[in-house]
Amino acid sequence: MPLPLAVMLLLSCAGVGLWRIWRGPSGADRMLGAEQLSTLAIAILLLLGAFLDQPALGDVALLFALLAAVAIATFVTRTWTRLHEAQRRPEEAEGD
Amino acid sequence: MSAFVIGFDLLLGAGLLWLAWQALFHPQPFAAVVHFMAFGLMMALAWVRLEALDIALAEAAIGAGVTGALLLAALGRLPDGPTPRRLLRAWQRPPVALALGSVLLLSLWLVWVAWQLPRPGLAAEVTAALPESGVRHPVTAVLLNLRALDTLLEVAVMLGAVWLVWSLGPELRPYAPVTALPGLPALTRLLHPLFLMVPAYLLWRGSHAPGGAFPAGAVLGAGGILLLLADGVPWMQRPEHQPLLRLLLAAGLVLFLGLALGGLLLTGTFFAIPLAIAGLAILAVEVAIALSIALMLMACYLFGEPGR
Amino acid sequence: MTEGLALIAPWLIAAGVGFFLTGALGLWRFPDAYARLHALTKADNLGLGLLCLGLACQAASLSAALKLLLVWGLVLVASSIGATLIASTALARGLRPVTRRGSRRGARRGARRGSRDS
Amino acid sequence: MSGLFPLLAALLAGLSLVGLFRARTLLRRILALNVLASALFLLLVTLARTEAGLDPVPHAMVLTGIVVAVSTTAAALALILRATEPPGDGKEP
Repeated sequence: MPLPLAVMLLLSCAGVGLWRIWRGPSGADRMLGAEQLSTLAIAILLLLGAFLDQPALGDVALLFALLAAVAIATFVTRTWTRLHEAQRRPEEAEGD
Repeated sequence: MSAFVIGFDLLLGAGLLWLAWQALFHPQPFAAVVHFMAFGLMMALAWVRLEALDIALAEAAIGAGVTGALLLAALGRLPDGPTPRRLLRAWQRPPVALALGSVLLLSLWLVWVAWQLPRPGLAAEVTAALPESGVRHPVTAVLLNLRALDTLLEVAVMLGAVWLVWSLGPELRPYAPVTALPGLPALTRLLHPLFLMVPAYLLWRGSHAPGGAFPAGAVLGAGGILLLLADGVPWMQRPEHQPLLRLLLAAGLVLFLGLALGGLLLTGTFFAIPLAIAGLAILAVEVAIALSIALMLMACYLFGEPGR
Repeated sequence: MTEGLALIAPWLIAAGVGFFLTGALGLWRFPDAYARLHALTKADNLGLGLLCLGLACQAASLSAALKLLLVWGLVLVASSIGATLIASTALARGLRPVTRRGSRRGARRGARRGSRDS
Repeated sequence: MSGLFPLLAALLAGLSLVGLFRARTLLRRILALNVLASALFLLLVTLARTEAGLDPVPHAMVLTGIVVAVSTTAAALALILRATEPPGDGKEP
């Protein structure tokens, strides 16, 4: 498969992640959209690194891979905590 | 090839505009923050496209990692729920629309003027000065030797931010998570060696390729934030370790200032680093700055002074 | 050997992109957050793994290939543990899984139990 | 090269200024300032691509700016938290 075509297909996949971040409905769904975008960004960076023959792009991908965990861990331990338990949104309790 | 580049640019630009729009105007504050984090991610792709790899590394570590973590942590303490829309009366609408439209037009005009200006650039001068700087990567040379005063003041600004955050009161204790999370310490244990190795690798690369103290410090800081989330750094909160913590926070600034004053004593010029020790001195300062930046990011993350 | 690797690399990359497309479809169409979690952590990571393998076949040196595999390993660790963190927090907060189309009875009990002890 | 990225920077800057003026909460204002900073960095880096090659000085300025932006964000967030939090609540579990 030609690498530019692969990059364009992956970029069009990112549209779904954007939509999911916008739509929600729960906070977890939005974080999942962001996680999909970061995985896609890693894949795009690796493909571009091979296509443009720039191995330094692999370092940026490595940083993304390392830092994906920090966002999720912060979300779970600091944002979705007991504080917001009392004021749960109806749409979130609905599940979808 | 060129069609690919144009398509890539168009998709990237459309995505960035959409994410910025939603980060600014989405009714839910949490959704706005997630949109902003995704905006940082896409910006890193834009930096790669513009061949600014140093900035891409820093943006990947800071824009997508540390800023997002700060915003998410602050969000957990702010009242949740949709932001009410500001309703305008009928007579207010035309002047507001006029003002906002003129703001947009003004920014377009300013950028157009900046685009038309002659741009001689300093690339040739920096390339000429590169052999005397002690490193082989131009951005590192500019940051730590040619325009070191900027970097010194920047570290001072960051220390000032920590000072402000800590002077507001004692550290804000986090609320407990809704359930036990045994995965979190496991994640920290698995990732921690890499959070030490990758900054070391970036520091080593900084002398001859994109990398250097800022991305290294930011990655180390993000690793530190992960440790804070898993309660892995109890020494930061203990009163007896506060002098050590303050010393480490100031280490980058102090060592950098010492280098500048040493240059003043040795050669008579502020920040004139003799070529013989330039490479080694820059490496030492970079290590100290990376450590300080990491600790300063962790210190800001506590939203208050620990150990009080 | 090297020719063989270069021959299968484009197919691995194409398969990886296919898994990414499948994951995007799952993220778009699946009914609740738990199912979408599966779409992401399984399809996307498999896609990234195939892509990394394909690029590693074409890589110039062994260290570059190992770095690609390191990126994949990191993403695997982060997303698998992240998935359990998100899923257990969501369950404890009472986000109900959709069990059957139109029926949420089985899930509601679990959700109530989860929200009581939290 | 095309003027796409300067145009993008101008649109982002205009959008973030509009968001800054129309913001109802302080958190939105911080987000708007961060987007504005990103737009200006984008403009600087685009202007750094001269005929003589990449100009490293704007790159270094942007690197400095990113770190300053994160420290101002942290300071502003701490101020907002102190402003909204009732006093004495910091010791609660």
